[in-house]
Amino acid sequence: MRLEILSKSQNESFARVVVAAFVAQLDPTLEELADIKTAVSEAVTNSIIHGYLEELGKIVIECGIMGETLEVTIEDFGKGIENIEQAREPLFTSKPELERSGMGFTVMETFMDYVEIDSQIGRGTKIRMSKEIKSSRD
Amino acid sequence: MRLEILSKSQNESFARVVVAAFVAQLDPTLEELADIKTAVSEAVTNSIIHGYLEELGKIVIECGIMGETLEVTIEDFGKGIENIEQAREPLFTSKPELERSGMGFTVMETFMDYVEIDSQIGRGTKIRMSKEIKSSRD
Amino acid sequence: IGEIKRFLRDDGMIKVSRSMKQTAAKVKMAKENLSKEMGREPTLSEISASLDISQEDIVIALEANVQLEYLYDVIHK
Ligand SMILES: Nc1ncnc2c1ncn2[C@@H]1O[C@H](COP(=O)(O)OP(=O)(O)O)[C@@H](O)[C@H]1O
Ligand SMILES: Nc1ncnc2c1ncn2[C@@H]1O[C@H](COP(=O)(O)OP(=O)(O)O)[C@@H](O)[C@H]1O
Ligand SMILES: [Mg+2]
Ligand SMILES: [Mg+2]
Repeated sequence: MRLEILSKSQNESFARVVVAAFVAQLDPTLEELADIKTAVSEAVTNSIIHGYLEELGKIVIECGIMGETLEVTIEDFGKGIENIEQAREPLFTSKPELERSGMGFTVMETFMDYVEIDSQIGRGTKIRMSKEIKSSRD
Repeated sequence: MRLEILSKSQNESFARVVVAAFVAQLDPTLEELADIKTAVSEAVTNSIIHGYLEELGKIVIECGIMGETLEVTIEDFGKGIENIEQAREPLFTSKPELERSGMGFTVMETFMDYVEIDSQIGRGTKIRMSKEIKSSRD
Repeated sequence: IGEIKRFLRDDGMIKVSRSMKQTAAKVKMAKENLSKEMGREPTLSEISASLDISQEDIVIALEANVQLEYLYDVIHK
């Protein structure tokens, strides 16, 4: 599925439900679902705050299932990331004044099996993540 | 928001949740929520069964809010409807062999405030519906 | 210790479908109680507040419940 939303803060929770409802097909555990929702929140929040600097823009979320693995991509067409290596570092934030923790990417990496960042200055940012839903084996 | 899904039967339930999650912004009652979900189900099922004759195709669902009114459109790019007047009639079905009741459009009209059908043979069908969420007045 | 571990593990392994069924049952009860108290249908946010369950979870639970009821009907027909 493909979902397009505007970068409004209330759409962060909407994006979470949509992804959760999609994942429900794989009959995950509560923990797996919470992990995925948390990772999606971090990526969508990043698009809203860093990608579009709180202005209105489009965020595209795609989900697919490959066997027992969920694949999610979250894309914006905003500012882009200058230094991806640095952005991935725990505690790094370009907005310390907003009391951001700099842990967004670390959280995504912790809760998902795989996280890839694709970004170009002035073009936007695309995060691809995947996670195997182990419980779907039983 | 704009959602693209494939015309698989499990996506009917997914579409219902996504629309319901979107409507949540208007703080509906559970009845209002159920009405909208039922109307969405009928439209999505029609696209799957009649529009694409159970083959794979794309269904696009768009939702917007105007004041206290939800607007939903459900569009497919399938077969199209030959005679819209007739299709709207209660009990009319082109697939009596499938135990279809012919009540899909009647249900949509009953549960929503407004239902518009736009269709072209060989191009597809677009259903626009709206419903005021009265509870958001208090 | 084995018991505790099993308890923890079982807890972590609760399937969403099971927990959603419980949520759906709570939502149904809250809806009825609030309707009586207030003399009108409660809204989603009122049910959410009274149960301390998020609106997102309620929306998903309502759908999960429909599906389970539907499955039940199919199986017991
Ligand atoms: N979608 C994005 N668009 C532009 N910059 C981004 C985006 N996502 C992340 N960044 C950059 O990467 C940094 C680290 O992100 P993150 O780990 O989530 O920490 P935080 O959001 O707390 O700053 C951000 O401070 C920002 O500079
Ligand atoms: N998306 C669609 N594409 C093509 N034909 C459609 C579509 N939706 C409805 N129809 C036509 O309109 C008729 C009436 O639809 P409906 O009232 O839902 O009854 P039913 O689905 O039970 O046949 C259908 O039998 C079909 O011929
Ligand atoms: Mg962040
Ligand atoms: Mg129908």
